[in-house]
Amino acid sequence: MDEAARSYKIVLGVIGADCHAVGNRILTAVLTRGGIEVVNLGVMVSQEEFIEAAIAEDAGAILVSSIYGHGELDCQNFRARCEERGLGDIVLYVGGNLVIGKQDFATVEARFREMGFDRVFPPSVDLEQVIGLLRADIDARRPMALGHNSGRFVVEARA
Amino acid sequence: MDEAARSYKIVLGVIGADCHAVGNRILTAVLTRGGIEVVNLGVMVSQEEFIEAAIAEDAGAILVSSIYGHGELDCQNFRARCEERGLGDIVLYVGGNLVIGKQDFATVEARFREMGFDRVFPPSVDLEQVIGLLRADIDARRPMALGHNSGRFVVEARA
Amino acid sequence: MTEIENRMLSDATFQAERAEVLKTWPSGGTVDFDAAVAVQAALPPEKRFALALAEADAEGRTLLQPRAGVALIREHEALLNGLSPYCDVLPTTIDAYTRHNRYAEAQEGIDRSRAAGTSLLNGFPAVNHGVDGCRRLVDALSKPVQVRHGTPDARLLAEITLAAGFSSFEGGGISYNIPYAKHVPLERSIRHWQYCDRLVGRFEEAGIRINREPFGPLTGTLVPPFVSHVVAIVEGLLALEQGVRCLTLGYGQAGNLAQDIAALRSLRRLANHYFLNAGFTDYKLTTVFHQWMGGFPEDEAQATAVICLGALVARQARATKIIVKTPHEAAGVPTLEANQAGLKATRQMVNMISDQNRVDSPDIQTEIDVIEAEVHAVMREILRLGRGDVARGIVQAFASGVMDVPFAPARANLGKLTPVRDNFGAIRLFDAGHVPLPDDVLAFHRDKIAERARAERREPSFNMVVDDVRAISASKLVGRPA
Amino acid sequence: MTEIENRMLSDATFQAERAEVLKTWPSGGTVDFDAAVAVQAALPPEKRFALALAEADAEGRTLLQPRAGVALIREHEALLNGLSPYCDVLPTTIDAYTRHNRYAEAQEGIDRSRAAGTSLLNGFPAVNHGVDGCRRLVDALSKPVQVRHGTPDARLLAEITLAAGFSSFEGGGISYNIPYAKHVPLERSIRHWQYCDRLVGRFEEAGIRINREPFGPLTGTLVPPFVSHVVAIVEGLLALEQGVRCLTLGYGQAGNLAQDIAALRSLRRLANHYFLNAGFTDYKLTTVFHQWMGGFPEDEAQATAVICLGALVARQARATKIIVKTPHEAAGVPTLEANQAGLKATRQMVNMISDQNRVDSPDIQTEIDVIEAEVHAVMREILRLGRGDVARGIVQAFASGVMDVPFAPARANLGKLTPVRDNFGAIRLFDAGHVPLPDDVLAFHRDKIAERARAERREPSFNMVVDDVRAISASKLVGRPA
Ligand code: B12
Ligand code: B12
Repeated sequence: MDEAARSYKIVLGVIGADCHAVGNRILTAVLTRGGIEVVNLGVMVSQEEFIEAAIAEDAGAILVSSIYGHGELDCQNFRARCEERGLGDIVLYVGGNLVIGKQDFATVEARFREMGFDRVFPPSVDLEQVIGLLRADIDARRPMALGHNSGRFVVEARA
Repeated sequence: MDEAARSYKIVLGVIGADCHAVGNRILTAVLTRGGIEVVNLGVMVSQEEFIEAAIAEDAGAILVSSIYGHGELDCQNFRARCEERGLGDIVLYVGGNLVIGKQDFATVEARFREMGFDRVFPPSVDLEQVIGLLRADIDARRPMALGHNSGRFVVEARA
Repeated sequence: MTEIENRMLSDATFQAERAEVLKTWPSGGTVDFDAAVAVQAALPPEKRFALALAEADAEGRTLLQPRAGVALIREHEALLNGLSPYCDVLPTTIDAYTRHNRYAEAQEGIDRSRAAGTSLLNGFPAVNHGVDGCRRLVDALSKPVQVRHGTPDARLLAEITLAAGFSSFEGGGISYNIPYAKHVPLERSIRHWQYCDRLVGRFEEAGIRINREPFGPLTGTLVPPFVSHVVAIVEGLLALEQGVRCLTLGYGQAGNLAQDIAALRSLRRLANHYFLNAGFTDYKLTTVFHQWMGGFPEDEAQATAVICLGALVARQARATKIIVKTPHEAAGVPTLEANQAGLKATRQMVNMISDQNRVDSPDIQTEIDVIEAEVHAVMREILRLGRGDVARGIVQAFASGVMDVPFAPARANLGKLTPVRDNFGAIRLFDAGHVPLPDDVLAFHRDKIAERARAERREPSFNMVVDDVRAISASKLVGRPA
Repeated sequence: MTEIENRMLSDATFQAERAEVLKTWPSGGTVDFDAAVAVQAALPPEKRFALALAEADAEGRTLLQPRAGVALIREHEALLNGLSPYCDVLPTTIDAYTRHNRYAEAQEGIDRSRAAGTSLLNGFPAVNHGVDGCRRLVDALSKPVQVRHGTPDARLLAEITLAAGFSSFEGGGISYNIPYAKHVPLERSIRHWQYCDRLVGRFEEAGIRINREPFGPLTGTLVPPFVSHVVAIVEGLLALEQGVRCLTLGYGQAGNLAQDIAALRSLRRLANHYFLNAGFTDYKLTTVFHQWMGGFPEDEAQATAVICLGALVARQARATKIIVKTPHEAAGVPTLEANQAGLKATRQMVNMISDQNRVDSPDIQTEIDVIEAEVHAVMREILRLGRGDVARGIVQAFASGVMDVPFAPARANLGKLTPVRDNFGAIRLFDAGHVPLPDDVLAFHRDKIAERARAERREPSFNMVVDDVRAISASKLVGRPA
């Protein structure tokens, strides 16, 4: 159980000059309750800070929130920066009120996927679902974890 | 003054199976206050009743209300019936919630003008404006009244 | 016609009349009472109106119900199923031709609607669609459905819709005459509604509980609470006498919060008082609050605010059910989307108010006292006029102006009573007509109106009334001079 | 930095600082105080914020104000002129880069917005547009306009906008730090806001009355009334000390009607108490009510219901001004139409409530008593900590958790205080943290929360708080378990 928890570690924060702190607190509470280890950087986090933390903590995913509308400006080249720092394969999620104004979510999603995010979420997303996706995506991106997992399966089945 | 009032006499009513009585009361009050002589037939008035009353009262205009949505069905051939009864020239107004549902007023107006109504009004119409139009339209349709009016003008100018 | 009396119709009378009623339009031929009982008995619990009301009442919840009706069955079914997720109980609003038993014109409306590809009727012509058509509709729904109309003679409509599984029927001999008709004598509509109530009573005796709802708001326009309360109580008594046992009494929002809360609270209390005094004990009473029934603002955001005020006060007064308006109200029969919007706004408001503190104030208590005094005074006179018979009494009361509904189209109504708002927006009597209210009550009304007149520096007059009628659609509660 | 104290900045200090401030971005170079006074003096009466407030206060009216800000001058002007017919006073919401003095990024946002043909900034970058740009804006409007932002260091923003004819300036050293910043030390933001207040004081001394409005709602999320009241009162005292004389204190809707009415009534009384006690008598105090500042429902009809509840209670509590939300709130910066819809719904509700009976109840009185006891307890401790100096005291109060704002991002805030709703939806303290409330008040909170816990059959916990945070957007006031 302790081991399982450690294997889903994520870095969470609100990007740019964004001060919206409530969703961040809720995300931390709900993800933690769901067995995800959350390294929470809080609000006003730069791309560099996200990447530093992900490296330092050996996280399986970075969850970026952008609530205040400057998401498009703040998230540019995030995937490229990750690649530069050797995090080319890390799971990248982004969610919140990503753009200015009420826009069609499909086009917003497309724009952020274009920018290299694996998944893009509107504010109304069901966080329980996010937990499931997160586990699956982190597992899928972890090649050596596969063997490890199946090994663990055998151990558990024996016990 | 007494004479002026008599010269703007109208028949008012709510057509068909329509029971909406409030607008009719308000119209009567406001038109009367505005110097129009109102012969009010109330609600649930048939085309025949309108026409009979207009003939009997020698009215200059018929004001039809339709509030409940069956206006299109109830008003069909109204102008033709008027013509049959020798009222081909009478001023015909219609107003209220003329059709079913929220529809573009311009097309509704066109449809009722097609049916022979001289003017078509939405519920939000300013009744003070209607009084002005009514006077003008009745005067315009009253060929012999022209001479009468100018005669009266002379009389008044002398007095 | 023999003089009306408030006595249960005998089986013989009912059956003879029934044979005639079912002949008035071909679709009447397919109605069979035993089959109807079987259809009702087969309804699953979630489709029974009386159950939904009883549960809401027990749990202190407030049910939402929209209005909706279009000409054709398939479209109407789609409409109701589109509303169903946003409401608790469903309506079927009947078109205005059917309300006047003009089934031929309704048929023309159906045919033209088919041709036009859009509903040209302002409701669902249930009689023309017949028992089979209505049953198809009920089968396609998953919530209880009620007939909502405005029909002075609704006997055939009741026979057909109840045989098809509708489990609630709105209306009454007064409330579906005075605001809805012009020439129908009151004793006639009351007599026709005794038939409808007796039909419901017969279902009740066969073990099927059909909900009956007298139409509370009447003309929807500045109706003083005591006026609609008296009608509700009298129609309740008439229904109980015919064997109806599940009653929902209604009230239409007046606009002043204290008066509205007082009205709904007093309605329940007064009704129980008169029902118990008349010897009835085994009935189930619930209440329905109608969001503002007068003229709406044209703008949809403003209309939504009117809807929200109604939702708030309905919930503060703990109504069992709310009849919900839509942002299209001023314009015309609403689209599905507009209807959903009204329901969603109402639900949000009801939910936000649900948990909150009970509202009470001396103002509310004063309004309750006034309403109760008024209702008792008029009821006393009605019973005196009818020599103890409430049916006879109410007919004579209307004839003499002892009862008088403002702005009503019916000849049976005197139309002398004239309401006006006071300085706080509560509805008062500018002219009580011939309604025999106690002197202190009349003085109260006079003082309240004088207070407003002073504030506006004008004499109370019919101009003030005209301003009040148009106030809410002009974004105000009280029609002040510009 | 020398220790903060609540004392009027000397002319020398102010002038020296001013020279530095105006150098922080090129547009600062064009600011001239005498020219600014001339611009303000030339404003017609209908463009003066302080006048609009004073008149509304005298006549018992409630002003409506939207939020609005886009990147480019011409678009922003069109936006404000589109809102103007539906509101009483205008806003200019500043973008988030400018709020953090990141003018280079704001410039990039302007450039990219020009290229994209749509605003990519969440507000109007007034510093980048400079005095001339802002003046062009003010000239194009016909109502008073206020700067609304969230800037810990707003010195340059204040210099530029006040020089251009904006006649009201929102914010404060606490309320624009704790909810809006992360790393800014509280003494620094307070010091910077002493500058802003002193600037306004200098206008006042030059005969120009500029309105100042501390930001009431803080994080907008389950903020107990006493918390925002203490901030409002302290910021009021700080502003008065610097010569500000026209103050509007704010409060964000909590959702429970009794608590909201109590909060707004007590705010005025408490503020006057502390201001008079501090020796100020010649100020003009008004209030502003913010419609629900937490997470909104996504659906526009539901959002409108939230807006309407806020409008109702604001008017019942007789706020001088309402900051109006829009049906787009949950989605993003609203369109002109959505903003108009919020204003129209609010106006309709305010108008319908305006004339009605004053609302009073024992519940409201209880809430007032509790809020007053809380505010006095915290203020006492602040003054004790600051040895009579409220500036020093508030810094130490935040450092030690004597003052604590829930859900705030600032490091300067302890974040131990945790609010939760009680069974009626009023905001109570699940954990008071280090806030020194009297024992009976703490017991009151405990009892109220226990009552809810019993009703929900669960222990109070952070899960309950999480449910409450999400409740209104999930169509409820209290976050009950499913
Ligand atoms: C009150 C009311 C009722 C009351 C009427 C009581 C009575 N006897 O008067 C009751 C509850 C009984 C009722 C019943 C019905 N109603 Co109704 N009712 C209303 C409501 C809420 C207000 C009407 C009103 O009194 N307005 C105030 C007066 C002052 O305004 P007015 O009627 O519009 O009249 C003014 C103007 O239109 C204009 N005007 C009118 N005629 C003319 C003519 C001319 C020449 C001019 C210049 C101006 C003019 O001047 C008038 C005075 O200012 C309206 C919706 C609304 N407007 O908000 C629905 C509404 C009119 N009803 C409607 C309907 C459909 C019905 C029903 C069929 C039931 C149903 N399906 O819901 C039944 C009708 C039964 C029947 N046989 O007619 C629909 C009509 C739909 C449409 N056209 O698409 C409306 C619009 C509601 C809706 N959105 O669905 N109703
Ligand atoms: C409260 C609030 C504030 C408070 C914030 C206090 C604080 N420090 O937290 C205050 C008043 C200070 C504020 C300020 C501003 N705000 Co604000 N604010 C809101 C508001 C009303 C609620 C936000 C909230 O707390 N929601 C509750 C939480 C639980 O939900 P959430 O934040 O959406 O987060 C959830 C989801 O989005 C999702 N999620 C978020 N990130 C991620 C990431 C992943 C990977 C996943 C899976 C899910 C996920 O899960 C979260 C938890 O459930 C929203 C509107 C709304 N939503 O109703 C506006 C809003 C977010 N604010 C907005 C703006 C613009 C601002 C300002 C710039 C001022 C302005 N121009 O109006 C400033 C920002 C200054 C700055 N530097 O950031 C806009 C954003 C516009 C846009 N994107 O188009 C909004 C949408 C309002 C609007 N319609 O204009 N705000």
